[in-house]
Amino acid sequence: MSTVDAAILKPRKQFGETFFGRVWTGLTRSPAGFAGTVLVLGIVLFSFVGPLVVNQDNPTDTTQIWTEPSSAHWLGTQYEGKDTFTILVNSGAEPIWVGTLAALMAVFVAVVFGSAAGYFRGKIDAVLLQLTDVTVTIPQFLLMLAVVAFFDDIPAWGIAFVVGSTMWAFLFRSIRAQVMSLKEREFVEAARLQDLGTARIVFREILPNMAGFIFVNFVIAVNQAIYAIVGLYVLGLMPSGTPNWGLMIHQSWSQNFYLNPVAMPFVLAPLLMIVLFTIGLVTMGRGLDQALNPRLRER
Amino acid sequence: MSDPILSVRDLSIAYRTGRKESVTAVSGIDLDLYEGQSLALVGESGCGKTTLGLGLLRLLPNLGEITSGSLTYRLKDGSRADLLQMKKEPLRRFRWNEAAMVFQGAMNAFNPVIRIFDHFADTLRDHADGKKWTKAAVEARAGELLETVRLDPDRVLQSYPHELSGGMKQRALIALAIALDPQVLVLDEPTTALDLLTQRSIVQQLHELRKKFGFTMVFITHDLGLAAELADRVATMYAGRIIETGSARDIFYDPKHPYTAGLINAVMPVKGDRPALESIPGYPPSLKAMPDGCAFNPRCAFATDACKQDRVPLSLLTERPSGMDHSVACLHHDQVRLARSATDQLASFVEGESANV
Amino acid sequence: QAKGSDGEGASGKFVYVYPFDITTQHYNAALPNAALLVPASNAELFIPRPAVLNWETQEWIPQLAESVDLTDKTLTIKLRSGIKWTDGNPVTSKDVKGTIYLQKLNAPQGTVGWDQIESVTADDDTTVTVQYSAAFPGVEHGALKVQVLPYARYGEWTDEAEALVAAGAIQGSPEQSALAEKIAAEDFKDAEGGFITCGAYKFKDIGETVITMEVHEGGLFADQVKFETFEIQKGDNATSVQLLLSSEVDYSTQVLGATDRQTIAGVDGLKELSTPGYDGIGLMLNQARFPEFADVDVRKAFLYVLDTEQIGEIAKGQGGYYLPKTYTGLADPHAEGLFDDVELEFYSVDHAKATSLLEGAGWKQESDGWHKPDGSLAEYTIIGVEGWTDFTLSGEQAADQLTQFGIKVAYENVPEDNPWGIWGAGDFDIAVRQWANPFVPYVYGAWQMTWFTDNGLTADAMGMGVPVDAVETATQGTVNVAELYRQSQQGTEEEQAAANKILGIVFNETLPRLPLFLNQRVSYAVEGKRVKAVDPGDYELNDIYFDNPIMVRILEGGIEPV
Amino acid sequence: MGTPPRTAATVVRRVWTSYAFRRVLQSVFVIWLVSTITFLLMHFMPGDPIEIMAGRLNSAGMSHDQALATAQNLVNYDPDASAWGQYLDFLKGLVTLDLGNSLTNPSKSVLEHVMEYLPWTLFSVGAGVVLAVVIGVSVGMAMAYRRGSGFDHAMTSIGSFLTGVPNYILIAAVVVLGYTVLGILPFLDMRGRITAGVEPGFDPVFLGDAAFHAILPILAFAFTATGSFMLNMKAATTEVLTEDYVTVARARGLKPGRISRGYVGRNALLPVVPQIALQMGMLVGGSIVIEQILDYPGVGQMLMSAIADRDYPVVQAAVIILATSVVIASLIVDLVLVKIDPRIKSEGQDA
Amino acid sequence: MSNAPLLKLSGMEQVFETKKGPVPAVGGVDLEVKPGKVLCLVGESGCGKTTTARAAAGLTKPTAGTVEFRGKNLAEMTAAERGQYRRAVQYIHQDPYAALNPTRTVFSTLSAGLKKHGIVKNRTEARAKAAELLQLVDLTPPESYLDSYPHQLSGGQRQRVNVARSLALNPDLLICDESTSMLDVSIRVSLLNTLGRLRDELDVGFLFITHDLAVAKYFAWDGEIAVMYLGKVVEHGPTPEVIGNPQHPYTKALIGAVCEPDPDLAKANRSAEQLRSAEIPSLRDLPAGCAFHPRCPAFEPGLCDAAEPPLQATPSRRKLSCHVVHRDLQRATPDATLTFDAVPGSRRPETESAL
Ligand SMILES: Nc1ncnc2c1ncn2[C@@H]1O[C@H](COP(=O)(O)OP(=O)(O)OP(=O)(O)O)[C@@H](O)[C@H]1O
Ligand SMILES: Nc1ncnc2c1ncn2[C@@H]1O[C@H](COP(=O)(O)OP(=O)(O)OP(=O)(O)O)[C@@H](O)[C@H]1O
Ligand SMILES: [Mg+2]
Ligand SMILES: [Mg+2]
Repeated sequence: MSTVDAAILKPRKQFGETFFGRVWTGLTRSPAGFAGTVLVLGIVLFSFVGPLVVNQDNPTDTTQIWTEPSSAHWLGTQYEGKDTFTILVNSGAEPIWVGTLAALMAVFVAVVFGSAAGYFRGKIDAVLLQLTDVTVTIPQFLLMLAVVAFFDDIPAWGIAFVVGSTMWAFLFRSIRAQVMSLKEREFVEAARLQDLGTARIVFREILPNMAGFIFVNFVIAVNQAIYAIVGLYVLGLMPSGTPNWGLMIHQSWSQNFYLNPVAMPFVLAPLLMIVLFTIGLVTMGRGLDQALNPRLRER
Repeated sequence: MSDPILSVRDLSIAYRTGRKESVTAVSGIDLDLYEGQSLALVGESGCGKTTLGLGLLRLLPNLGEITSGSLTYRLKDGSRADLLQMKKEPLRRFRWNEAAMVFQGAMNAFNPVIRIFDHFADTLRDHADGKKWTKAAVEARAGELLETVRLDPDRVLQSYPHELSGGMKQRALIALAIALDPQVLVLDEPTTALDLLTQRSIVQQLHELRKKFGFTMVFITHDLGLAAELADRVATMYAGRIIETGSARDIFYDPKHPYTAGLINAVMPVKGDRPALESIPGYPPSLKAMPDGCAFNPRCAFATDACKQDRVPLSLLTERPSGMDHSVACLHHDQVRLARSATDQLASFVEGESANV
Repeated sequence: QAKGSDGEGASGKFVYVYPFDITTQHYNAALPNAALLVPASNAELFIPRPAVLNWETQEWIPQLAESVDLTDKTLTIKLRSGIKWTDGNPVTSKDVKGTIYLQKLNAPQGTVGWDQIESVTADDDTTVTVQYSAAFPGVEHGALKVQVLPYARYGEWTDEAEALVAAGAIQGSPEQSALAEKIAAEDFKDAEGGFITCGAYKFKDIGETVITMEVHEGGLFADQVKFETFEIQKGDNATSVQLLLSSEVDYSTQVLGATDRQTIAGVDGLKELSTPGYDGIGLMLNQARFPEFADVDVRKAFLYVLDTEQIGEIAKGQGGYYLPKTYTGLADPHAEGLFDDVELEFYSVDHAKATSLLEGAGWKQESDGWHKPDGSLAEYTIIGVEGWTDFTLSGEQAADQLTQFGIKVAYENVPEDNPWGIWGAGDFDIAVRQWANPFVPYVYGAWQMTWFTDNGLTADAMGMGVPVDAVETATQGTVNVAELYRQSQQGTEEEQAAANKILGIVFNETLPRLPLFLNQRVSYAVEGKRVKAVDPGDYELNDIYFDNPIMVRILEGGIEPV
Repeated sequence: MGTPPRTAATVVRRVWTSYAFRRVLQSVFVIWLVSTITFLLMHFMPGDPIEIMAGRLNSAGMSHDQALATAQNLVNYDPDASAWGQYLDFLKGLVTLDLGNSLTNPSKSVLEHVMEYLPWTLFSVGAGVVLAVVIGVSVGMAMAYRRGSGFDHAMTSIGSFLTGVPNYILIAAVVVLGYTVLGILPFLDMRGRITAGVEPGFDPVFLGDAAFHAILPILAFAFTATGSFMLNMKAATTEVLTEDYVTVARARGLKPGRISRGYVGRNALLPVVPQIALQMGMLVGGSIVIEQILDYPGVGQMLMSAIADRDYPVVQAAVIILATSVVIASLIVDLVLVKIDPRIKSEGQDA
Repeated sequence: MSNAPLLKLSGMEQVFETKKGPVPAVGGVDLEVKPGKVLCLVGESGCGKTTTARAAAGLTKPTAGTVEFRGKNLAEMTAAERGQYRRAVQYIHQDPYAALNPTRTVFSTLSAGLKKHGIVKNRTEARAKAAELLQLVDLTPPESYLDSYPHQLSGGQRQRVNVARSLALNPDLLICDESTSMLDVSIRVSLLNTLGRLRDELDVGFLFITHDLAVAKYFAWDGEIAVMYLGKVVEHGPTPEVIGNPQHPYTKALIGAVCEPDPDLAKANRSAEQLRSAEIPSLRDLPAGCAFHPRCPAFEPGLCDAAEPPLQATPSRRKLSCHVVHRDLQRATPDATLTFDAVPGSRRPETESAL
């Protein structure tokens, strides 16, 4: 055969067609995806970079209790005379990283178990399926309450673990169902006919087809995890060590700040942050879904 | 006979594909259909047959839109009406009563959660015009209809769609289609996805029904065999336009458009010898990037510069009564010949025949 | 139907707020913890006691009793006649006797005032005699403050209790447990006649969020009270703030935070009723875990480091706390007059003094903080309780201040479900804990809290590990605290005073707990809306949860509608 | 083909293989497993009800020993009983529906105790879900019918806002804004479950009053559910609208109302119906936070305090009842689905 | 060598266990495919064509009978032999889109097998080889397809990529399951021509499945056709014979049912014989005797519904399972030659009376 054409050897770059390319397109092209991403990134920056920028010296000052917003205190001060804005800046990091960790865990477990159950079926499948039935039936909060009560000194990653372990079941089912149907798809069979090996089939043929789905679900899972974690704080079940949104809400309620008009910045700020963050995540998820959902894409 | 039952003028249909983009799936269709005629619309997948069929009943999906033209029907009472001007309620009454359609996906033409009986009842009751359709009356009428398509009414009426085989569903749909004695029946690939034997029996029944009721048919298919079987008139579509129309024998024995000829050349006969077949090179154009001039020019062996300039209109080759004229949209129709030897023989026979007409 | 003969003078209504819960609470007043409103401050209005106490004068204010008299070992309770239960029966000595027996049987061993009861007799319809095995000031407290139960309903149990007491059964014995179980299994929710009461008011409507009481014709002081209706709104802190905000309530005993107080500050006619409390917040140093805490100087140094005023300000807010005049372990009202002739150490912030005390004890300050005499770095954790805001804030502030002084102290919360278990077991370095005692109107209550609560000194419940048998002091020599404590309860008036004085001095010298501040009891009233004036009158020093002054005044007719 | 002879064996076989029976059996198994897990969780949880009760008493002025002794009397609990024995008792109680008495309030059986609260939570969750279904389904369908319109975009945003933002956050915001800031929400009058003096009964006054008091919880429950029903219904309807049978129905000249109800709505509801059970389950679980925030005395609040008191029987009973109601809800949905979707039955037998 | 069968199915049966009872999808078929030859399976939907093909491709294990590849029983192969078989036998799925992983480029799809089996050493070689494969199936120039994703290709192009993939491992046998049913006439012809080149130039054997008799005739002209009905082969013989002169009533009906693209022929055809019933019996509840008897126009009570007809050789170079035909053959002179006239409508009618 003659020498190969150089054009053949050089792959055409198709960033828009790779997975991350599509993620990028999904996030930047659709107005919803873009707005969501900006919101999420904004709040992440605010919560992770903010603490490095804002002066962390926030002393108790009994002469400055519940002052109105001013140039010195953008959101006024709280019940100890501390600056509310500084507290707010420090309050986002924990829910966000714990939520992300929990979601990562839930998604990881769901993907591993889900693809194992869906691909191999049989005994593991039956057992896992029954397990999810039960997990889905026990109220999530109850399980978390029990675990939180059980380990009285639970670290943040432990919370992530607990929350994650209550969330995997739903995703497990859809992943399993997807793997089951993908497994029967002809292209998987074609890979088997080429004797490509189970590992390659699962990881290169099946999973990439769910990448979009998994990614979108990860975003949703972060949202749910934040729902759960903040909820635990709101219930006052968590150690009040580091400042965070949930704790602010808990204080607002347990100490009746929400009845005092002067306390509004302190009460509303975490509510607003959570609202914005979750809206950001949801719209981001929608944008991603549009970009990654094969059903929408094939058309 | 002078008055067409349906006349289409300059009909164009577009699909919206984005905020401001749209593609024209069907453009500039002119067509007259006379009472009792059976017209086959043939062409490759995606050429706009279904779109045109849906357009004839103003049934386009949300994103589809008739962008120009007119659609005039002669109604049962003898008056004429432009479908495109009709208001919602008259349009609703028009449908199924004047013109019914049997769909491409007959498998999914029935609501999966209600019984076949309910389908008949719904149709009859919504076109009742004051008549009261009791359960017994519906059963009687539906039974009569199902019997004409050789189905057992007792069983079928009580069944849910999924309990019927594909062929049974297709027959039930045909029965449903004639429930209101429509004048025009549009059939969109009514037998694709069915077995050969089932297909055969349905074709048989369509013949019988036509004989019995004498309705006008528009028969959409990409199976030229079926077209030959059912149609006395054929229109070939390519990229949203009718490029050739004529009597069945004109099209099958003496196609004058290179595309029609290519199609017929590519058909594999079962009977007779095995000819060497050739395909039409290349692929149909994308609706988004239509070539200038004749849409077929990139694939056409006869194409000249002229073909790439302007759209080629249909030109009359042979005039015949009742819209059976043979017309073609090709600048080089005189060079077109069927390649295959077996059909040459048939064609020569037909030439002799047509001289007699 | 209350508008009858007793109607003269009674009109309008008085609204109180209390967090009751009709779905779980019931009408079995023999289970005071779980019965509707029976533990509430307004219980005096419907389930009276023989007498309540005037905390300032330590005198009994007769209620159901016309008079009470403790002579030698005999307590004679003379009941008022003509008082009726809502079921129509008169209130008699039988009711009182039975109730006392039931309480005696159920009282844990070692409870002052109950252990000493030998017999209770109903001499006639209105006379009850209680015979004690020993007598001392305060012994009558338990018997006089029982909430009297109607014999008609509880007689079966009280009779059984009487028999069991006679047979020598004590709390924890199988017979007593059986009876207790029997009682606990009854809720009288469907009982005929509802809740049987004999107070000035009786239940009219029991709603989920509002309970209405009306004047009980024939009830105790029904002729004196000036309000036709007494309404109790269901409400926790948040609700009471809202109710106060909208002036829907006349009196609230909820402990409100600084923010709440600011929230309601503008309400028309709002009145803060503030009385010095009998307890405060302090720190327990675990001597069993850290031997260095046994050194009195170290404990003193710690107290000199702490700015207790700032801690109080943050934890309780302006007006919610006060600093003790003496560091004797007693609230000011109790300490008054006792220590006029002794020189006491007064612990105000003095870092220099703290430094010299620590250095004197062998501690060294180095760049990384204070080191103990053995050279190791001093590092501790203060525990507070999740959800107990005053504890949390006090602990946080204290830890902060100690850390700034150079002693590394962290702060942590423990769950609120069972801190007592943790304290009792001594599972802490330093714990935020009460000092002095709000429940017992007598001085000895403070000593109980200081030396005996959370200081079990047994292997499995070591507590804070402070010795009580032989305590070395500079001025008093080695004293036996346990013995002095017994005297402070059970001695004669003079013996009690003497013991109290010595114990106060010992406290001042050895600081078994570090007292931070005392709680100021604040309750809230709205005047001018429905009620003319809400004023505690002579009972200013009464604790608002025990012998609530406002309720006593209502019964006396001292509080009137506008 | 005649009917096969109906021997007892074939009847048993029929029942055994019937979809409904297997579904019920599976539900029973799930309930047992959930109960067991709850039992284990409760028993390995640190803290002992007596100690906790003692602490309560202790904080009310008794010494620790005294408090402990009193608590032992008050709390009907034997900490030394073997876990296995307790488990067997528990199972027996489960079967005989006698789950014992509350530890902290022994005058009531736990079932009675739980039933004091459960109806209110079920009422508010149920009303919330009904509201959500009604709004979600109709708006969702309208969105699909007007896909791409301004209405669709606006509703899609609202829908994802509602699904995305935690319901307790939303309701908290409603309270703060409505009560504290604007002063238009009669939050104070909404306390509790009914207004004093309103007699319970099945009459409009009582139901109206109960609804008034439950407005906030109902709203909170409806928030999330409405959003998800809206979006799901839109997706389902959009899908159904592309189905051939809808086009055929239009071609048949059926009346628009009939098409939207009998053809579009009915089929689009099929995938949404299972969501109802799912939502119910999640909302009942989420009631813990909602009721805490709104101070609504439902089962969520009761659970929180029972857990704090380590009132094991109550917690167990509550969890089992909740789990059972979730299981039953999904069972009902499945059985209903078989009824409304004739295809399932044959699939269930085939696969 | 060319006459030793590549693939041999003997007595192959496949019974699926379902909740409603066993489904004998294939009930004992014997087939052979030789190198460079085509064996075409035709029959109505559900008759077991795909099931047979899947067993032949080793995707399912037959419940009875054997599948042999180059004389070796599939069930008894060693791992190494199985690997060889895997590569030598490729299966082309019916749906060209479903068979391609939407997340992989054409190059990635083509090269996976090449890399896995060490046919190429590095990326350069892989791309060169992949380009070569694309050229083989007329996807030129290859560089404009290599980096495309399936959704960027048309149906015909996808179908060709599938073929190219199956050729990547230099197979000896291709199993094509309805490979052309979704394609338009002109694309169908071009794909069949491509496959025909492989057959003729590379000596690849084909098990070719279709329900379209015209396609069967066109592609398997030099090979054989096996007609299946309800899991059994009812007629099997050289293509021109079977199509031109069908003998089994079922085959006759099939061929009679074809619509020819010829209006005059069609008119003449209208009177074609009707089957006795349009309903296909359920596999779960097969009729006794000949499975076709409830529909068969030649049905003779007592004969056809009694015993199952065996697949027997006939003098006219084919095997057939029909009681009636066999009986008639035995009665008639053994050397009777059947002509095309026996096929209804296989010729244009002589008279114009139909017009
Ligand atoms: N809803 C739609 N939106 C956008 N484009 C559409 C839509 N429906 C059809 N089209 C396009 O319009 C053209 C004509 O489609 P149509 O369904 O009429 O073709 P057809 O001739 O019926 O094809 P087939 O033989 O495959 O049924 C095609 O290119 C198709 O992609
Ligand atoms: N996994 C399975 N379980 C149960 N029955 C099956 C299974 N696979 C196929 N069948 C049944 O076996 C029969 C033969 O199926 P097969 O797919 O082989 O038919 P086919 O001839 O390929 O039909 P088509 O032309 O429709 O592709 C059918 O009745 C089918 O329902
Ligand atoms: Mg079409
Ligand atoms: Mg098949």
